Amino acid sequence: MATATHQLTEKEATAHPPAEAIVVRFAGDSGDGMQLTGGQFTLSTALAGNDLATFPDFPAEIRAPQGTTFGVSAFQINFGSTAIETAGDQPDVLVAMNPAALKTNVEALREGGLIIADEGEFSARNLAKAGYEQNPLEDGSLAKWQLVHFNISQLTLDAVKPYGLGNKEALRCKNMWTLGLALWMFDRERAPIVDWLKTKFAKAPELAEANIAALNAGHAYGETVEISGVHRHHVAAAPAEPGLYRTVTGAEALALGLVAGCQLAGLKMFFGGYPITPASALLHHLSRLKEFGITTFQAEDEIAAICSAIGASYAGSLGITSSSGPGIALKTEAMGLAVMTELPLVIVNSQRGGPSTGLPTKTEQSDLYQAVYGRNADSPIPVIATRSPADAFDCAIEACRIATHYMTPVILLTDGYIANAAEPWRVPDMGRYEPFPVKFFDTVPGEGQGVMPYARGDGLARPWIKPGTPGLEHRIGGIEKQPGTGNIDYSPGAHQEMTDTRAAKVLGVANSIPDQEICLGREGAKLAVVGWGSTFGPIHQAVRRAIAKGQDVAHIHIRHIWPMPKNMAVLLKDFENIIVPEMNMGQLKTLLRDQFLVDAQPLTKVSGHPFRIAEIEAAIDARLA
Amino acid sequence: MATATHQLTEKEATAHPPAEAIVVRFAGDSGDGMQLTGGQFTLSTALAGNDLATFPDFPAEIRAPQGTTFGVSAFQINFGSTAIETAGDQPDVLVAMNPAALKTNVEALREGGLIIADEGEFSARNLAKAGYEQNPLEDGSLAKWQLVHFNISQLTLDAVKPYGLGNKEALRCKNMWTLGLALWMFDRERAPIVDWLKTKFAKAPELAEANIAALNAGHAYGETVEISGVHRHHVAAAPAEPGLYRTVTGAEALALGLVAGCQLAGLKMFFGGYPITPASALLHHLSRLKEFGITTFQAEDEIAAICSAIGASYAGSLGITSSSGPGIALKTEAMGLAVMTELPLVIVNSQRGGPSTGLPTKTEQSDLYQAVYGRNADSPIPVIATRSPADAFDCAIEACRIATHYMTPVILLTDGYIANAAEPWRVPDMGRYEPFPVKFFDTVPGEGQGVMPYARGDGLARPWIKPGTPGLEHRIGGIEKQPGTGNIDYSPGAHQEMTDTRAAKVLGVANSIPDQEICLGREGAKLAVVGWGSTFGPIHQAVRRAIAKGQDVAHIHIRHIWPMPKNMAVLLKDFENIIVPEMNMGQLKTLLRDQFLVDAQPLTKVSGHPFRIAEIEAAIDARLA
Amino acid sequence: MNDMSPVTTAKDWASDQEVRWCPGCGDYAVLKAVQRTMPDLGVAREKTVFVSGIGCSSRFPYYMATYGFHTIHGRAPAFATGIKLANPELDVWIITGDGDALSIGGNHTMHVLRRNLDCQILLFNNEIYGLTKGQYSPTSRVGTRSPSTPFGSVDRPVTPCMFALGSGARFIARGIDVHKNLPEVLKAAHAHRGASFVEIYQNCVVYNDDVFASFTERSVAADNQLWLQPGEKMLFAGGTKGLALDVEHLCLKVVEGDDPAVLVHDPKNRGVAGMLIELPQGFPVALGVIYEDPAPTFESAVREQNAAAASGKTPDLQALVAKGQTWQVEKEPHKL
Amino acid sequence: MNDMSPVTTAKDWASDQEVRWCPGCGDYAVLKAVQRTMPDLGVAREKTVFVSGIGCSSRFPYYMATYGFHTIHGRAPAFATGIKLANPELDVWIITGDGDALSIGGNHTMHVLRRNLDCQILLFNNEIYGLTKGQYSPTSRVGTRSPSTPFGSVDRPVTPCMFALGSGARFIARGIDVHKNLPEVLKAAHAHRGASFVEIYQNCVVYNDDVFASFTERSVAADNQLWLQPGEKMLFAGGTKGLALDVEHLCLKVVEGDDPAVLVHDPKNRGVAGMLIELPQGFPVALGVIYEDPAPTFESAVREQNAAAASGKTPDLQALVAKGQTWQVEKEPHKL
Ligand SMILES: Cc1ncc(C[n+]2csc(CCOP(=O)(O)OP(=O)(O)O)c2C)c(N)n1
Ligand SMILES: Cc1ncc(C[n+]2csc(CCOP(=O)(O)OP(=O)(O)O)c2C)c(N)n1
Ligand code: SF4
Ligand code: SF4
Ligand SMILES: [Mg+2]
Ligand SMILES: [Mg+2]
Repeated sequence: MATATHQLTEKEATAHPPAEAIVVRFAGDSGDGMQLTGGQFTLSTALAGNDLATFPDFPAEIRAPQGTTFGVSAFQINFGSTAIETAGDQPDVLVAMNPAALKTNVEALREGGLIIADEGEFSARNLAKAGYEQNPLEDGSLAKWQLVHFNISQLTLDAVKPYGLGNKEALRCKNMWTLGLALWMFDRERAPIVDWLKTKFAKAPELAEANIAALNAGHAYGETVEISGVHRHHVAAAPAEPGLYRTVTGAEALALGLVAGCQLAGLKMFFGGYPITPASALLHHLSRLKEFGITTFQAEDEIAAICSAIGASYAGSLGITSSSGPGIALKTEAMGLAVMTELPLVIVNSQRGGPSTGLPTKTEQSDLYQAVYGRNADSPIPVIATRSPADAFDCAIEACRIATHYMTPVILLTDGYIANAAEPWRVPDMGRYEPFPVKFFDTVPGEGQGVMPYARGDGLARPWIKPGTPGLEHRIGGIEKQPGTGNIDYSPGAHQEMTDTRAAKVLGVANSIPDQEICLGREGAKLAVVGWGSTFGPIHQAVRRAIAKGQDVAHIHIRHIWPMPKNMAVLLKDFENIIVPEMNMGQLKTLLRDQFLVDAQPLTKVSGHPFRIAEIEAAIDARLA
Repeated sequence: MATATHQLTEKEATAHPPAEAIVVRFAGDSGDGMQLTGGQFTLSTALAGNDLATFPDFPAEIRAPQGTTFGVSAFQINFGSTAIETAGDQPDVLVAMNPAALKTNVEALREGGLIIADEGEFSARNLAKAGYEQNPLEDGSLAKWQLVHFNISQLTLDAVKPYGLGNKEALRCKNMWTLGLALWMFDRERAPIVDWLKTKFAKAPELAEANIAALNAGHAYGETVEISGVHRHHVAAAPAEPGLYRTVTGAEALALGLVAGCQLAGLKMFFGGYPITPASALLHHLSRLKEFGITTFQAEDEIAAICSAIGASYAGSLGITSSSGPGIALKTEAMGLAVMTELPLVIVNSQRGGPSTGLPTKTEQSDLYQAVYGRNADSPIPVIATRSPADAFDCAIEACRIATHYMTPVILLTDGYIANAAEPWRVPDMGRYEPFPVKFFDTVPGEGQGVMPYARGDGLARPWIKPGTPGLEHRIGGIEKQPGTGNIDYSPGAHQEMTDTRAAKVLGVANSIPDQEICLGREGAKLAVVGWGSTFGPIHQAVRRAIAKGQDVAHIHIRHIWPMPKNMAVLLKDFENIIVPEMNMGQLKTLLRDQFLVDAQPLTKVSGHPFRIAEIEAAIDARLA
Repeated sequence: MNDMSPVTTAKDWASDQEVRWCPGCGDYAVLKAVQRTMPDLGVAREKTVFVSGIGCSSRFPYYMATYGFHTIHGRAPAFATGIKLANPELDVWIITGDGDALSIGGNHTMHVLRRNLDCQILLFNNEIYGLTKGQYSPTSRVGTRSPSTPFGSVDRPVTPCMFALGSGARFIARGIDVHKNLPEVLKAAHAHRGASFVEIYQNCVVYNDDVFASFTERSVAADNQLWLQPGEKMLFAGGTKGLALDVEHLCLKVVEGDDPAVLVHDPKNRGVAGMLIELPQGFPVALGVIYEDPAPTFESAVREQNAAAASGKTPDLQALVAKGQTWQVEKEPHKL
Repeated sequence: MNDMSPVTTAKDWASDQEVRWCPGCGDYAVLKAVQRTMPDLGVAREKTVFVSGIGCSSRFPYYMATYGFHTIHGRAPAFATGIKLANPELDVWIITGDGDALSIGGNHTMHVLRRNLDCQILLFNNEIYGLTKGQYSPTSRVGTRSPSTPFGSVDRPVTPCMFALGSGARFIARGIDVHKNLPEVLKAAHAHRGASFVEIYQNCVVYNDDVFASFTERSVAADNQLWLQPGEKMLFAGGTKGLALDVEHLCLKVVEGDDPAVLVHDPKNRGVAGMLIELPQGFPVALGVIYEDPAPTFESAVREQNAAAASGKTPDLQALVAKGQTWQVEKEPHKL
């Protein structure tokens, strides 16, 4: 069957075994369990040694009414024998569990791609709900694709009959039937899924059995029935660094990274959060890890969440808070206090579509302005951005390091796509990570000398003095201070000096971060594509293809948004052209132009969906034409 | 006696009558009523036809303990026969009502300047409180200034004895005695002050009499006693546009401008505020003007304040809200909703020193980043900045015009200095202002057609439909919408189109604002000094002097921060050098570099005090050296 | 509000928007109850505004054929205050959830109640955060297992109606999503001038199913629901039981229905209202109008003061800008 | 908290910072009372943290020789929650004002009370915004003229202690800045495990002078102050008068002091607590510990759960990152 949606380049095509990638999208009703199907297919894909990237896309409604177009839930996976960095531009295979799923997804399908539909759901009623005049499975309107359809619902009911489930429950097994078929198509083992079903339904063995039966039935169907157009197909494993692997979502990796960061700092973690999509996942993950000295606190709102975290840092834990768009906005006043009191704090922003409530379940990168500039007065805060689910782990550790080493709040940017997407992750060897243990200040001042909570140490950091330390009682707050003593001081000199110091301290973070590297292409190329965050995948693929096509392009991906690596100015000056693809109206571009006075041109996309590789390729071509 | 602190330029010196400016600072205990003295002296100065500018500077504490240095309250006035744009760099005369006032202010006094001190307050106790080892009035430590001192306290007590006040109350008349002396020194009429005292103390005639007696006594003292070094001095009136004048503070002018703006729009005003220094003054002024159809609402917090204002705009009033630093931060989430629902709203930010609680009573311009960039997602809002107390009037009207014409929130930036400072103001002829009456949409859609709350009209504005309008019932909210209908729509197309439209609408404001003009100097000069807000005065004076010195410098002052006037790009490209003096760490500079890719260099000052003319002159010299 | 509004049916109050709650959600029942009630209130659709925060329940306004404002999380009362002050003619309904009104929005809820803005506040209490997929809320019972409290919640919940009482509410009532009495409660809330606080027990079938079953289940309803009627005795269990004052312990106790000590419900009694709201385990749940004692409304007081302050003054803008001590500058620089 | 802390005097609890309140401000009296009380509490200075919001009253921490955190407006309870959860060993005091705790901060006040965090909350109620120069506050009486209400305020104030009761507070007391009983009240608050809510009537000499004179003036104090003592009769006016239950109207009434019907104060009775807090005009003002009924504290419940959930598990980071289904990639691309 079809290979990857992208035209293979010479190099790729001639590789042995020929590199290929396949994009499959499962789409169905919110109730059809497509996310589960996708998740398990992902796992089996990973176990098969393929590289992969996924893109779950589900509605904002908890359970939108059955059969409606806005109730469609989809899960896309791109996997192959070559390095995969995006969930794929166009699906090669679309599994549509009902008319609405077909309606909302078929246009994305590559021409000639395969549609597998459950005709059992194409009832007049469902067709109407999806806005079909007539049945597309029959009216030839899907001619430009390969269409196969059979009654998955019925086949499932038959398969699970022995277990005497109610009709509703029995139909719930449809997704396993479908998964079974998919496993057959791509020559996968069923065993891991069977194990998983057994543990998942440990409390209800009959459900486990029924689902396993459906899984097997789907698999057998592919094996036995000659489905025209559907052939079994094995995708070779992708070359990968040797080691132990697992799949990880951004939210998981972030949680693990924060735990690791606190452990490396030798601190307890206090996490103050308030639920909001897509940030909640972090709160959920951390609340299960108490054994790592973690206290999670679901506050009454985002303001209380960050304030409690600041309070915890003041008391000697590492305070962490997390939210998305509107919730981050509410935290900005308290961020100012964290800047003023110079306490460590990690603020995680899982960006989503906006403004305002916007598009809670869609991804976007539009909070960079807010992160860098979004506070009253001159209140500098270091900003870091994750580029992928796996990268979130290291970024989280880096955020903890900066926060504790420099006594400063740190903003860690991720987004809804990274939070939910899964990718294979080489399990890190924690022994390889350099610890950065925190040393609380506890030296009692000599006779006649006062406590100096705003004395300056390494990297201009002030001492971290824990309440409970005898002889170091002191007061801090949000009013401007006298350098050193920290006593209230409104004098011009004090304000100027403290403002300069706060700025210098944060800029000084650049001294402890690696130089910016070029991840593809050469220094001083004709064109640099500069990105940040989750646009990494599409940019990297697009630049890789461009280079393969012989274009003089480089890819630079920035993790440290503020301050930027020290070599940035020199690095950027060398490129003839710079384009900055962002899922916003051009925010990083502002920083680059302001900081380095280079003619960085924005490439913007604000649709709630990640860039397609082709979109960036086109921009590169246009620029070099 | 001394003339202006600045070296007169040829041109100024040879003018007839020789232009002169005098800077007087009244300093005393918070309880001494220095702000009152200053205010009344300002009035008499204005009545004498001098141009003037003032700088009140008072402590954050309500009434700091008597005699302490941090309890000192000062009022500086710069007046003259020439155009005055700043409160003056250095006082020529310092009136010190106690040791603390002398201690904290004398260093600012021009060498050779005059000190008038109330020796009656130089008791051992007060000297100690101020941190004086010995009495500076006697130990010669003030040699480089002209010193005169007499027992103002005692002289006041004698003067008011007839009215049988308690000692405490009697001493409260000291400030009027001092004012009387000042009036004599500068050849001023006492009548207006006497009238004012009579009305102020209408309810307590004996207090009126006592204060008048003190005033006269001070005046008589100057008349009769030969105070060495103190001579009577008349400063000629400044040439000014003919017309009716009054003095106005920025807060007053802003309040009046907002009232005028609503009247010109034909709307009722709803003002939702929450007290905060220095923004509260606006709430106070407006709450007395009910007859103009104004409803003022002191909300429970800043969030409720802005939300109530948005609600009022939704219901058909013009919603206005106002705050400072920390309070504005709290409003940012709701601003996003105003952007999403495209409702008119004016957000006034009276900037103060920060971050966090910072320096509530000190001035700063450090919320520009926040105004332009400080929200989650791409949420553009027009931003306007006032340059002076009088200018606040027109800016407020402009904010109301943009908000209602474009159906958008507008941020109006002012600062603590402008809010409290007073200057003469030519009373505007309201007949000259073009009304911009709002037309609410009330056309019921035809059969089968739905309401289109997000249809686009003039300037891409959506229709303003008041609840209560029959047949146009509809729902709005913060979720992304379908263009036209405004129905919830998470689709990629809708989000992209709405985002583009919101951006285009705000950028389109540039079509209705005047081109940026150069207020001093020539296009394409060697150096452009680009400013915004309350730095106008010092920049203008500095550039005027530079030009007089023969330097090729221009002054550009930006009112429309976002979007900027259309000619800005062209205008700026022509200058060889650009410096941007700001009372922040360089914020406008970021906009200029990002928008126009010009090498704008920051000149920053973050001390809680306005720029001194000399500081900007020095920067100009350095740049042109 | 009682203008000549045309006769309408429930259908007229339903918007054309597709309802997007989970099948079986209690919100559907409340929506129906409200739509059925509106025609009886003698108000016009165009003068009716539904204002909500964020949450499943806060999607409510989209489904009403009136004016509607789906605002931001927890702030609906503040928007409603601005709307009502700007135009007191409007009939304002606030739709909120237990998280919206009592977690992030508790402060605004308190202030709108103490100010006594004329509006109806319908708090959909499902003791859970529905929209964000099931985290526990400030009304969740201790031990609630949720994604954010995998080992069970430990903080003690707030009692919405007690919070309202402490906040100075002048009308406090309770209803149940699917109960036939809900329209009656809504009518009483609408009839009350001032802020009417109505807690509606609402079942979240997905994340907190049957959490109220202990008193909503048909089998136990009669024994565990005490429907209060002003001036009527506090009877339940089909009249076989009632509430009386335990004079010794100064609290309420359950007695036989025919016991002369059974109390008569006086909605004005704040002390008793508190006891009814907090009836402990083993007592029925107090429902209907628990407390009502009208007071001047906020918007009327504001309007009156504005009018009084304005009366006699003419809004002369020119005069306003020329206020205070002024001076004339002639052509020639002028001397006093 | 009762560790071997050295014997201290009031002076030891005063910081070196110059006090910056207006001469005559009631805050001075409260500061003295607190400094005088601390030595008797058997706590160490280094284990004591004063957390405040913003306001004149919130400057308080600067003047104590302990750890102190002057935070942001209205949020002190949230900071205190983080501090106490991070280190339950610390003795946490929250200092706040009527605007700080009940205007912008009402929501956090409610939540810290319902969660029952172990801390002392001292609310300095001067019925005005002092620091911002005298605007009316949510506790200002109707008709209060202030810079923002030149014609008098119209919204009905909230009753702090009633709000606390409605929020689920387990300890509610009242004191007066200059009254000799204040230290006793503070000690009771400190002795209570959980959130102790103490409203202190505090005189703002500059913007709201003598607003409490009607019951604080020496001449009327005895008649208008009812100092409650657990287990003691509710007597005032030098014992000549007392409070009893009006069984007919189900509320409290004033009777002769020797009337056997005079009630004995049971701090656990919520119903009566509400009535005492809201004693109407013509009654004395209830002072001292009005309500106390201990419950498990938030931080202890959290700590216990964390311990239970962690017990038996070892925090193995390497194992954690390697969790879930994994696969080994050998040198050669691997096949199943
Ligand atoms: C500022 C902000 N914080 C958090 C959220 C996420 N959020 C949306 S609704 C909600 C709580 C919903 O619970 P509830 O009010 O009880 O409504 P329900 O869904 O249960 O009807 C939360 C936390 C948000 N939209 N905005
Ligand atoms: C976010 C924010 N909003 C407003 C203010 C201004 N502000 C400071 S204190 C205060 C109210 C003070 O009143 P209260 O809490 O009663 O304290 P008091 O001064 O009376 O002791 C206000 C409105 C602020 N500092 N921060
Ligand atoms: S999640 Fe619960 S409350 Fe929300 S719609 Fe579904 S059932 Fe209703
Ligand atoms: S303003 Fe009032 S409360 Fe504030 S310090 Fe002065 S007297 Fe005390
Ligand atoms: Mg809920
Ligand atoms: Mg107060």
